[in-house]
Amino acid sequence: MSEHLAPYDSPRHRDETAIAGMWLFLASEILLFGGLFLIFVVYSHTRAAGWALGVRHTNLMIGGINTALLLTSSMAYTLGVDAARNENARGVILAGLSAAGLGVTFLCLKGWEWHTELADHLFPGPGFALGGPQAGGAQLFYSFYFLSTALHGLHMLVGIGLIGWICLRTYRGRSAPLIAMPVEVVGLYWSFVDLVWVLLFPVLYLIGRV
Amino acid sequence: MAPTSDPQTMQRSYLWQDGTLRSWLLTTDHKRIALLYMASITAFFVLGSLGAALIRLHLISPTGAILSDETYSRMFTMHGIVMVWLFLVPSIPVTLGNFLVPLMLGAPDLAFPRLNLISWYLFVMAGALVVYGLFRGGLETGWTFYTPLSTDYTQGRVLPVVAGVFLSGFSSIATGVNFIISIHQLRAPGLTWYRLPLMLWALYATSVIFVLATPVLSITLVLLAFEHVFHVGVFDPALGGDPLLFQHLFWFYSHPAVYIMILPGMGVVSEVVSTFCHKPVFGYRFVAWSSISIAAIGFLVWGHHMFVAGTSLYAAVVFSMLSFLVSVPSAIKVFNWLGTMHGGAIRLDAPMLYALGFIGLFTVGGLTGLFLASLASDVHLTQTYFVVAHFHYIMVGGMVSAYFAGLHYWWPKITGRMYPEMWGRTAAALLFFGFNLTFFPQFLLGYEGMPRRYATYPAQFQVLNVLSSAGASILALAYILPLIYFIWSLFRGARATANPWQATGLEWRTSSPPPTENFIEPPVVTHDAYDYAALDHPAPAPQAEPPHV
Amino acid sequence: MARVLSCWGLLLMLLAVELVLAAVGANWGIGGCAGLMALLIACGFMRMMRAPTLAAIFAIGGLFWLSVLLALGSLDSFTRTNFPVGDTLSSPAPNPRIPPDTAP
Amino acid sequence: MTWLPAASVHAGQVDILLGGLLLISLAVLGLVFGLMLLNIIRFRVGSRVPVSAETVAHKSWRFEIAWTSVTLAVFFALFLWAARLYVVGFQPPSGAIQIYVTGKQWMWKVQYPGGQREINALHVPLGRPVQLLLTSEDVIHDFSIPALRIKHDVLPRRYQSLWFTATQVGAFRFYCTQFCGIGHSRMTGTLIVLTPTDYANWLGQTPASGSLATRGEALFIHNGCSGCHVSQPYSPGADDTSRAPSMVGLYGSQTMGPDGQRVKVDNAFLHDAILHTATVSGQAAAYATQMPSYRGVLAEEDLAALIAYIQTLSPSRLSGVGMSASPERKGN
Repeated sequence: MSEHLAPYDSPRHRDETAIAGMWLFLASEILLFGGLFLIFVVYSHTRAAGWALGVRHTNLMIGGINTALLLTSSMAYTLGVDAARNENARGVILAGLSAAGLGVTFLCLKGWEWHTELADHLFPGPGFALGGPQAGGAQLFYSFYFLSTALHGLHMLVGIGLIGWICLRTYRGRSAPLIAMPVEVVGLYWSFVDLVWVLLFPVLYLIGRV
Repeated sequence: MAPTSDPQTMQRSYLWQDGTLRSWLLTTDHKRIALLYMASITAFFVLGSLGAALIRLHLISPTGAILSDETYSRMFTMHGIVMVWLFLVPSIPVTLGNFLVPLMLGAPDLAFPRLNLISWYLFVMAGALVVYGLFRGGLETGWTFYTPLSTDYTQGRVLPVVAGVFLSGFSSIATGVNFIISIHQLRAPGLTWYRLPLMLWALYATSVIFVLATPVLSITLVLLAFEHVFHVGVFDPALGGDPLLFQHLFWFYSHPAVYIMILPGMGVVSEVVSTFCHKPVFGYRFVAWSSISIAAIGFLVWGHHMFVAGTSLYAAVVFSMLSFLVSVPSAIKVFNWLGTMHGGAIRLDAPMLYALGFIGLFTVGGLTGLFLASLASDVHLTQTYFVVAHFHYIMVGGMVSAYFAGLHYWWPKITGRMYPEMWGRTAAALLFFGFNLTFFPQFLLGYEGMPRRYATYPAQFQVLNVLSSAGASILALAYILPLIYFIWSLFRGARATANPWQATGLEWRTSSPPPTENFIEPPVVTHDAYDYAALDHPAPAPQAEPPHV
Repeated sequence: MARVLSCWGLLLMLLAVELVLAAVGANWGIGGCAGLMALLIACGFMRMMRAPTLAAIFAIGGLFWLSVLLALGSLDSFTRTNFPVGDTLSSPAPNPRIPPDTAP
Repeated sequence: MTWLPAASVHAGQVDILLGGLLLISLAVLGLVFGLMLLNIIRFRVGSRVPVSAETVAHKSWRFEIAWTSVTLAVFFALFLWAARLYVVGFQPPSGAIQIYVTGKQWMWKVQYPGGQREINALHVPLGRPVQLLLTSEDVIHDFSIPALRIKHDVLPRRYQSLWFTATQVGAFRFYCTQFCGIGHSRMTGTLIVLTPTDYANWLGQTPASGSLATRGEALFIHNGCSGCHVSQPYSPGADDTSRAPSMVGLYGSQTMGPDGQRVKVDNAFLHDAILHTATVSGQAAAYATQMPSYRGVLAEEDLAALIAYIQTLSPSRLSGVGMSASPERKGN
């Protein structure tokens, strides 16, 4: 990337452009999850009782632990960004690996959570576990639950892949001066994934629980 | 004043510098990517047009002339999906836009050249998936995919088609990000915002919609695919879900998508009208900001697609009022183009004829839009052929005219060759008349109550349908002609000068076709856009333009 | 470093507050907490304030259009009167879908 | 081609609105094309009139503000006019006759307060408000009556309301206008507006529910017979027999048998004609389409129902059940 600067004037110009580009992409991502949040806004009001019934059956323990894990992971990676600014390659790799590790743990816990939910017949459809007059709303909730967690999980996978790539290129380029920009751009994405979870967590586990 | 494109310029140009297939397929040069895109969307345009031809042929007879109900449904679905997502939405931005944005900015390339190439590959994959789905099994939901028809009641190939449209969305987002960042970051020295050509303002507004509306379509399609696979989901009426929510999400994208299609066309027309009147665009700032406000207000009006869908009265009233608002900036543009013509030195070359056709047809399309924004008249006219005619006036009459205007206008710059002028004018006239003959009768059909998407229809509608089909054959001719003479001009056309139209944009300061790096010497901008005085009488000022190469 | 760590501490604290509020059932409080946490991440981890001005413009643009989507999108649902046919689904009903080709 | 009738007061009002919109559009269109032509004629290269750039630049602001505000004002007036007419649709008068209409791929089932049912036809009295309660059994349909200038989407699991007061006796088409699958264009029917007395008679003569003939009618539509055979005596296209013979008045008439002899159309003939199309192949050349055999498709009880239905289409040949109520009748 550093070999030819065109179409940029200077490395600073290039870095600024890349970071602005990432932000613009994240603005786009806001709207992607925005569509999901519209579903939440509408059904948690028009089908409030059924929706809340669904919320009550999510696993708050795993959800809470996962939130803490993800916050920590984001924090770790941000420390890596700081390290990159100080051209500390070791710091970047260490931060990246711990962030990715926490991310993988998150996904494992999430997978286990899914597994128990599937075993409990909480996947919407003919054999759905919850009965009563609010079963329909609860199934709407669980459609939303599985889709939004899957979509978020997909973003996590992409993020973990990107972090892995950052670690690899930092490891390979130890001798050359470290360029902070890619580290920073990936950091923006990773923190955004965290931010989305911070908003999803109350929607899936908390609001309407009591 | 500028060099003609002698063989030497040709040699050095982006077209011939490295002729291997590999160099084309792995290129990050925005000009080559523009040509790759042009080839792909032309293919899709031909495919979509064939669908249209079959539809019009079928509708000659009230009982349906050639297709079964099923094939007919698949045909108009194919026509809609291919035309909307594989031709109209990408059309001007990815071809002319890709080619011109860096040139107009005075930059060597877009901000993210590799992302640009990736977006083309995404687009091709998207196209392949859609075509696979539509031809291996087909789909009969219409391009709107309304649930629950698309989720539970179709045997069609929903998944590949939806996946294709989903991918094409990512291609759009990539293009949009690239344009916005490029326009912010890569302007040549001296090129302030109010010196930008109006084409760039239009493309900027388009990109805003690309970036902010497309993701909503993506998530909607994901929700749709989920429901199609599991037969359960958030729009499922059996669970108390609301199919109208799907329509809200769908139109949140698909209405602004109309402006994705028309805004770049408006940009092209602003350029063409100014050049062929040899006069600055009247009310430059109004035209520039009207693009932005169309993009912004365009997000607030999607509900007018749903006035009879069962939405609440309040929503309908609010959306109707906002819909009237969005036509104000469009009206501003039309009047400013007319103002530009006033007092100009008008030349009626083919691009100008297409642009004038655009203004006329777009005005008809816009005015009939009033009928559909008005609540009570919309109730009668919506979902009939009136709507079909209305949006074809905007998209074919408007967008395709503008695309052809742009293609003719920038053809010398893109290829270094002139197209045959007489044929160009003939095709422009044919397009205008063929188009009107095809689609004007459909307004009457719509008023009479003929519903859209009908494979068979009551005999009383036959006369108008036959007229429409007759017009379609003229329209087909108007499409085939340019295809032939453009290809001819590649080999036999007169060589173009750097600035054959005496236009002002930065793209005309470099050779035709441009070298790979666009400008041998980075340009510096010292004048407003459309400053013809400076072009006609190059002042011997101290800070004159850098010498032409 | 200290900034990132203190930010992280604050976030964990807010998470705890959220959990407490959830036990009480203060839904709006939870929403406020979540918004605050998102803001903390944007400013603390993503350094929105120190990013190029463009970044802030894009972020605000995204949020603005998100609010348009949520406001106008839910306007209809919140002001609509529905007249359901019969009872809504009262139990995990047998798959309600009928193949489209059965006789009435 | 006949001009679309306006069969209610509301339809007339919508037409006036459309006329207003049309006038405004024509004025704007005339202005745009007129200015375009004038500009081209005056300012074409060769006939150039010198215009100072200064005046143009000065005028710009005032022009922009002027035409923007004029457009806005006109638009707002149009909005109010159209919205007032639209709101009416949400306010059905009390005392309207409530008729249930159910959409289903691909037919309309209509049920009257008295228990009468019919398919793809809707009988209403003149001058009395009628409220349709619309719902769907499957996908989204749309019930559209162009002659009344009204339509509304029909959604599964909820009722939509559509009301009107017909002011013109006659038969008018209604359509499904929301794409609902491959049979979409077959999902049409006829609105029959009767005088109050005729309506009362019609109600009295129509079997209440679940009769053999009603079932036959559903089969007739569902098996695609109605795609070719005309079966609605009052519908606007009732005389269209280009594809296949009309079923109206067929029962009891004389027709050409396979061996060229005249035969009477009775139960046995119809039974055989449906199962073995050769029975009537003597006439096949006269029609655009060839009828497929329904052997193995229709069971015996289906055939009985179908024949019972076809019998009702020849009311004059049956004792008792007369359908001469409608003034629009076109049967032979």
